[in-house]
Amino acid sequence: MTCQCEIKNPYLPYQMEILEVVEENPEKDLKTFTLGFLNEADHGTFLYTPGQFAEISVFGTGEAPFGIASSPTEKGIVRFSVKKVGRVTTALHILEKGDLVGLRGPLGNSWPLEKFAGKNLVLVGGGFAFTTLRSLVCYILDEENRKNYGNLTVVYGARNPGQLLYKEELQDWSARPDIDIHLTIDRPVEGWWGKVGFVPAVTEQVVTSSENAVAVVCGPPVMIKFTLPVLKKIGFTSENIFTSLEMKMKCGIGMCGRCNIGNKFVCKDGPVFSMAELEKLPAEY
Amino acid sequence: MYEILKDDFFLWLKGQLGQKEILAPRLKEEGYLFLPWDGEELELTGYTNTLKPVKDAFFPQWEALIRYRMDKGKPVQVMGENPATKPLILFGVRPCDARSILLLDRVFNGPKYKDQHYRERRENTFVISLACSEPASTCFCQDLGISPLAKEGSDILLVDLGDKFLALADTLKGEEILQERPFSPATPGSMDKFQALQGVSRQAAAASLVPEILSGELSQVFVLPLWDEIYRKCLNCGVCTYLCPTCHCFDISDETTDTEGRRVRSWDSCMFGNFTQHGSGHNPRPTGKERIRQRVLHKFKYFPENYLAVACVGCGRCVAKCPVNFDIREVLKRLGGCQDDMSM
Amino acid sequence: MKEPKIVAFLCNWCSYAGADLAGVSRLQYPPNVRIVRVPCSGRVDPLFILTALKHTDGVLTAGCHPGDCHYTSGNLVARRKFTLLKSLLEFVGIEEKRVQFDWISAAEGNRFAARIRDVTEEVKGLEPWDRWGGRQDG
Amino acid sequence: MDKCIREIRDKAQELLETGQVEVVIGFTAGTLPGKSTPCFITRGEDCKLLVWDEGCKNNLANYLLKEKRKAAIIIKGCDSRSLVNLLTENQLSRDRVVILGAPCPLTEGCEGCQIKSPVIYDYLVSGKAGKTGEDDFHDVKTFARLSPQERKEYFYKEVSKCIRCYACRNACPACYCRECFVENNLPQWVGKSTQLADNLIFHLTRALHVAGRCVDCGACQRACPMGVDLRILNRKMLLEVKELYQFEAGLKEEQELPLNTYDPGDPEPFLAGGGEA
Repeated sequence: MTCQCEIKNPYLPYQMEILEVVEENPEKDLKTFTLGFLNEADHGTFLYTPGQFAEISVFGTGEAPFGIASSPTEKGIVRFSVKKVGRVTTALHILEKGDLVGLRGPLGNSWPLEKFAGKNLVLVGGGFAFTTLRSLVCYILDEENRKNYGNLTVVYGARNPGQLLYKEELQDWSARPDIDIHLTIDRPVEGWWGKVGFVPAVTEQVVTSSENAVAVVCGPPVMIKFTLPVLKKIGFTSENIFTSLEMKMKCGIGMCGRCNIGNKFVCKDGPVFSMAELEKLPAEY
Repeated sequence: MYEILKDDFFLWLKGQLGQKEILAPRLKEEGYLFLPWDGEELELTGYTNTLKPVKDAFFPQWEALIRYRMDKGKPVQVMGENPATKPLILFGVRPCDARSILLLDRVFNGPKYKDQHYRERRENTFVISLACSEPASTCFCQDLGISPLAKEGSDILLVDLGDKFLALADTLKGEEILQERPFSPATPGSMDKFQALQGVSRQAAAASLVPEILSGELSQVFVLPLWDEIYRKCLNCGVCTYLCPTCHCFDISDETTDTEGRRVRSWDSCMFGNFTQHGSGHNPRPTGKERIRQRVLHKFKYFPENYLAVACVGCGRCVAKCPVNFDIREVLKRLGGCQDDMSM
Repeated sequence: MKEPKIVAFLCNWCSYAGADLAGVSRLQYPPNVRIVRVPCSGRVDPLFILTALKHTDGVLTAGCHPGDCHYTSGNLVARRKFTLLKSLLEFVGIEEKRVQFDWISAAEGNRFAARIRDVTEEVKGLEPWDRWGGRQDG
Repeated sequence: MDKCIREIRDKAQELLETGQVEVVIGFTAGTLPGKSTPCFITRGEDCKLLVWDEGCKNNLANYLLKEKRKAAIIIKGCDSRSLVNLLTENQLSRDRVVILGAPCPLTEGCEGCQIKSPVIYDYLVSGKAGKTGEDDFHDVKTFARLSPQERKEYFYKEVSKCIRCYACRNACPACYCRECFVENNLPQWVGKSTQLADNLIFHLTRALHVAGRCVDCGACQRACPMGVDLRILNRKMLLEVKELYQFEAGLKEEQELPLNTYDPGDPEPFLAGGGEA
């Protein structure tokens, strides 16, 4: 007996070409890779929403999950910002324009755009965790989509200017009327034109109302820890604060068993969770 | 209900060899294992269960998922790996293990994601189980409400009635086979015998070992003091998970030479320290305490919440083979005790 | 048999220099050998040798002569490891000639070339190596 | 043994109740016939649960590596040798542990054992250990007489049973590397699958890593769920170390491990022609 229906091998990646590599920081351990589909037709089947992630294959080394930094409104490409940390990321950092990688996904849930519709948005980001927030900002700023959302406030901080991702884009956004963006660094540096101070403090300063608003927080655990009370103070409820979690993942489809927190799989039920959901789970992440 | 003389059954089974591969319990130095059977007499006296669980047949310890070639100057070529799909009969599966297959189905053949390799093997496999008459001292299926005569998960369940087998089907595939010769409808005498056996097993079935507390709030269960105690003797090896018929955690890694590579899935274990360790070195489950808690709660809380069944079938392999006699039954009893403590 | 593949772990200070001398002296030796330069024969973990045998048919490990170690005693400590490795391999039925050791100084280009010739010939003379049971398909 | 276990319980209770230790590591009754199970006792009154019998098979020295509290440990001969090793290798500090030595209750599977009584202790429980045997390495020597082909076939057959659960490694008090070579992924030395090659490399390398430190307690083999004959490899190394370097592990705290040192006159049997040329 043969198989009744066609089941695709969920582990077979799309073939991607590296179109561009941008070094994001002076240490050169943070790079943004822009990938294009080798096979035109694949583009139409890789349909994603901001907040989702995908597994990048470096052939000869292995696979690792990364949040998608591009927005579906940027046609024909998928973009990732990757910090050099382990085996796969080190191998990925050696690759150059023109090299081939694999891409498996999109995986996981996404920022709950349906809950964001008509709302004012406060996005708070820190360090290199800004990737899927960039996706969200680009998506909202798209002409088609902008009218569906209220005010867009962004607070983005890093240790120093060099550690901010997407510097040119941040400049562009700063000049736009339809986004209110506040950049901040930990300590003053000559020539810096933005704010100085930690993200929670800046958030408290620039975000004044939680009315008809939702907040999204992405960054290092310590930043999240101190930002949450600030947002609560401003009036955001746990149901209206969202974040994205990182866990070690392999399969990305809820089978391999390592990324669960309680009965939730970060790969399948996440990576995006509301604080209300996380409060019900143990802090085992 | 059907029946068949034992001799006739083995003749019939032998007759299947032409079209199908048959795996049956064979006694090796280390214990019974499901190994290819080519028709010679099966030695089943003393067979309680196989050393390794039946999951091996659908979810082998390791297998390639994709392959690729990296020739110099050429684009990488990537191919999906096709699992061997020769039709298979699994003979001699115990009811506990048969049930484990249904549990694995929920993981690997879910509504959204389906595992091609698992599913193709599953669809190509016909499961013929043997009901248990003499459970081992480590067996505790009945403490979990599973009958040693249960047919769930088997295409056909055979019950030993001396010189014949009573045969029951749990699937259409199984029913179709039983309707044809050499199987014949069960005689009233055989049915009586079966009923008697069922009565005995029902009597033996104690109250469920899974305590109420596990249906309660996770925040309560998660912080019980017993997690600080029970893990200490655990060696954090993979015996319990690898021999468990329902444990299904796996790793994916690439094996490569200069020009060829394959992406391999291999069993992994939540008992291992690096199972959840991030590339940065951060580990959400850094010690044995978190890992034991994960294993127990995964089986008896998370899995039931996600898939509506306890992920333990009471086969007792982990109890029998743990190097330090970590006994999951004791943990469940102690969890039950915590519940009493709390209600006081 | 097919041409065997040999890996040679050579210490940086003596044996690798010996290989270099063999090269500049235009000494002929079989092309079967792939050289891995290591800081000292003391750096050669038995794991290197066992792993090399997964992909090759023979391994030669060479370092400075005892007494001449750049790090004074690296090769002297290594001797004990090599002794045990060799005896364990022999114990589990691996041919003596498959894993070889030698001391080759920087001045011994000839000795290096001769050693490679010998190892290659000797490995060629053995039953084909199964590379630890060979790669299985799965 | 009755008197023995009474003494153990009394001493353990005293140590806990006088606050000399926070935990006692010993054995309590297990859930399977013939199996006692390691336990960690923190209350004096629980010391009555301690047992000392044929089922006390695990090597408890292993647990001291992870124990952060001040502990008393009840040990037999081979556990004590492992403990000596750990002290020699600076894995333990002597003042964090109170050693309660007791005569070995095991009889089966330890025929050649010569160290039935602890070699290191703070308190020695009275009682007679079983008879010590004569270890002439009969098993190793008999195996060595088989043809190379037979030896290789046997070794391959044994190792092919391995499911890489790492019970052998985790049960072994000499295996305490923070990161084992099998888990190292930069580079990844050993594949994750149970291909024969990876299994062989794992077991050979492990035997070499513990050579000169292995005390032949048998914990690895007892832990193995698949019944792989691991001990023959370790015993071969034991014999070699004893004959070549006159060394037996874990007998004295002050002895230097044979693979950490050398003698200018060490034999070189690994060279072609046995190093004579």
